[in-house]
Amino acid sequence: MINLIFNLLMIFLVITAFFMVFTKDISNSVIALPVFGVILVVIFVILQAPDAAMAEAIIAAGLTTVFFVITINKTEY
Amino acid sequence: MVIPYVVVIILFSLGIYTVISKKNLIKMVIGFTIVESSLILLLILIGYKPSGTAPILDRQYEIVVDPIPQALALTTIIIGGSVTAVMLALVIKIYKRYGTLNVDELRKLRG
Amino acid sequence: MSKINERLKKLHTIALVVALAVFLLVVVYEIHNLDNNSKRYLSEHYISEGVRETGAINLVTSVLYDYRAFDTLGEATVILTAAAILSLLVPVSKATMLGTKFSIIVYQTTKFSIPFLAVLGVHLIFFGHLSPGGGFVGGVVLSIIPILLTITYGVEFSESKLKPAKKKLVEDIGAIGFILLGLLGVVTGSNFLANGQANFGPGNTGELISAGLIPYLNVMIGIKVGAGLAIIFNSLIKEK
Amino acid sequence: MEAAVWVIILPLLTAFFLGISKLYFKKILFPLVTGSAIIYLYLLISVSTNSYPPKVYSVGGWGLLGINLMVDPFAAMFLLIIAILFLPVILFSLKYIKIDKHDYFILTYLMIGGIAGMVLTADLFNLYVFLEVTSLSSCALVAIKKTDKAIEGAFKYLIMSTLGSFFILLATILTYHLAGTLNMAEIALEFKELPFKLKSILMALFVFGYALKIGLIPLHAWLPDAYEDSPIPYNVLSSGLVMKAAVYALIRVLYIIFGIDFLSESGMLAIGVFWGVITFIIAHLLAFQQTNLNRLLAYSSIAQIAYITIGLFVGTDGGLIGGSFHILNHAIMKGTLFLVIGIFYYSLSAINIKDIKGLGYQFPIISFTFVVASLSIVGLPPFNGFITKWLIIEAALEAGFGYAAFFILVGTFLSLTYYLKVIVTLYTKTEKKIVIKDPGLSLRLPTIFLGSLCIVFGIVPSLPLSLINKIPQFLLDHSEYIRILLGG
Repeated sequence: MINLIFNLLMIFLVITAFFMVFTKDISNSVIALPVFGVILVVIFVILQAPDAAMAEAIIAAGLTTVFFVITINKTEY
Repeated sequence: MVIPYVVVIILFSLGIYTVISKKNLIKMVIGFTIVESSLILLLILIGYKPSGTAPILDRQYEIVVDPIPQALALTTIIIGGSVTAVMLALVIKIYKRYGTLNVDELRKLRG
Repeated sequence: MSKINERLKKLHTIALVVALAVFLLVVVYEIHNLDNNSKRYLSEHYISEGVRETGAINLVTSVLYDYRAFDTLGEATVILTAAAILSLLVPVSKATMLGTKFSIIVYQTTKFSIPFLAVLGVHLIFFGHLSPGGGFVGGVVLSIIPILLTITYGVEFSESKLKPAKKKLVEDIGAIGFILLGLLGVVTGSNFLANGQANFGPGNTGELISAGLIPYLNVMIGIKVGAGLAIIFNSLIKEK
Repeated sequence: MEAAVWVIILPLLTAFFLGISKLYFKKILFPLVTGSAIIYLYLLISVSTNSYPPKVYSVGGWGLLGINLMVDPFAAMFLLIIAILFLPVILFSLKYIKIDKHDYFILTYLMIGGIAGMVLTADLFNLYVFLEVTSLSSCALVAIKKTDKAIEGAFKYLIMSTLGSFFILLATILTYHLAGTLNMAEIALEFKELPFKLKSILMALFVFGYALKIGLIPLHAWLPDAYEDSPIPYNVLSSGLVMKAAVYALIRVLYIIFGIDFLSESGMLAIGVFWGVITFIIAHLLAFQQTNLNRLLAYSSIAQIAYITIGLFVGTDGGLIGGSFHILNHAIMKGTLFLVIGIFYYSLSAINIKDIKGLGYQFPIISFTFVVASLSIVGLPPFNGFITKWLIIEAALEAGFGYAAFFILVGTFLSLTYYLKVIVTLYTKTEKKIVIKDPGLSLRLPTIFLGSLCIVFGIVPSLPLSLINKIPQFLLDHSEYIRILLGG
């Protein structure tokens, strides 16, 4: 069961990444970034890596998205 | 199972493609985030043992997941986060100076 | 004419990336059918001896803060460099935060959530060697407090509460503290950054004050990461 | 052997204390910087002199379980370069840097700490972490002037160097997956029975990653822009140390982990020499058209680093000695050239070649140093550049790369042309230029010191050669290095 969920998440990860890269509007791709991060966090939990999941959740999905939002805010894109 | 490794390769190549070919600077930094996330995923995948448990040994487990890649993944996440922050600061500075984020226009403006 | 060489350039990059992907697929394929004897004796040693040698239950923390503590020092330097760059790029002038007026609910909830964030951050830092978490994650949670203040109340208010000079001082104290704790190993005759080896009283594992220096190293890194990321965030907000 | 760790910690500690002094005790910048520079000089010399039987220092006392630092003649030679370059640059920048003095010194000390870490470590992931520290802080130093070109150059530099870091990180992860450890000696032993195709692919990843960092031809676009508007003392350290540290790390990884016989068998040596030859020819041609002095020296740096890669990739004792000695020489020669241009920029804000017309008569000593340094970088007999170029040519001929030796001679004439162009403009007679700020003794002394070293090492090459001759013993057949690192 876990393997099925794991493989589904992997496919969903790739779909989010493609969406992030190939949308025209920048704010769409920045909004997709935390989705990408959260899926990665769930994958790390399935792979028995709690430390990395926590760090990924806070830094890569959390703070990096905030920095991107500030950049979009400052450059009025 | 080979699907995870194939996904890592797809993400790595996608990220490199974004960095090379995308015109918008922010899209380029997003490409870096994708490449970095794929490398962290590869790190965790390497350390995983089927039916292993997390490396917290409050009591004895028979199969424990390899702790070294997780420590390296933590370090890579932090380094990636700091480098992304610096890149975005420079992107804002470039936008304030040249008024555009498009790489081609930048090249024309710079002359 | 430019349409064609535009198309050509795009084709060129796609071909390049596809070649890279095929190259990596060959690597993975080669590794995969060789994978029968993937040697892991170093991590076998960490798993079997880790708790006894370093006293920390969380093996990732024992790897990060004892076996390979030098990596953590290098990495804390990366955060300090990023914070130094961003405070360098921002002119000292007035902040140009695009402040928005929030409703009363937002102000109240941030006031309520700050103590919980503080407790969570401190817990993650202190229990780093017992449960997942540790200096980095706890530090980032602690840095969310000034970030929340900046977003809701604006930069001036959060700067008046936590002056940037104070944050820079806290960051440097954390970094210097980490190195001084490392030098503690040298003073007691063993090598730099040695705490498991120089048996600083590993205590009985599982309790809070155990695993020798690891909790104190965690605190130092927590302070440093917290202050560093707060500086990074405020500099990005204030950038004109 | 505590000194090996102190070589890395002291710059980091100084940077942290400078961070505090920026806030509360602003005035102690001068004593803190010069004091730690002098202590650091003593430390470097004490470490690099007793490095003959290479010593291993395990951080944290864990032996092969943790991270080890290794001081062997190759590392000792590099520490010698840091010792020679560091004090003059600090003295020069104390007067040269006006704004953001504290930030500049914090970042410089972090960069030096990162370089020392890269040079000494014998652990693959630790090498990546210190590589990241070095490239992040040197990208910050490029952007310190906050002008349009500086910000643009810093962004381009950060993009390319992070791209390079990703390939190096990918290779490090795969190496850990295959070898199970991160200690270079154990990896070398594990890699002995790896299949040929896999080993060459991993090597290709490492070489591609480091080529981005070194700036070999197709991947060099970021280098001249990074040098254009960055502070001159940083240019000295960057072309003298940062690029060389990337070459050093590449050679350390290739020779120790993959071993010389695999390198020659897989044809990597031939590819490396060929890549070097192409790089320095194109770099010389590009340098010929430059008008901006900084960009001209940047292209010349790319060419000189190509000579070093040729020397190190020839794969014989002579090649290694020639290449390593050229690292030392180039750091000194290029350092002198940049410092002279720094003086001209400081006193007359001269940027292009035509701005320094006729300065030969206003600054006689400095212009003479410029002539000495440019003649030695071209490789004319009495100076140190000639000796190392001759050693590299000799090694290339001996190892059968005749075409490389021939092209090096061609390159010598190419570089002679554009350096002569600068020297000629220096000594053409024009009306006297008004000097805005007089460069005091503290700017001239370091330049003359480095310029005199060009002559000293030219006439008495045995001085550094006594150390450099011992390099191939621990680099060429890596079994000696591995025996010591494994606690032999």
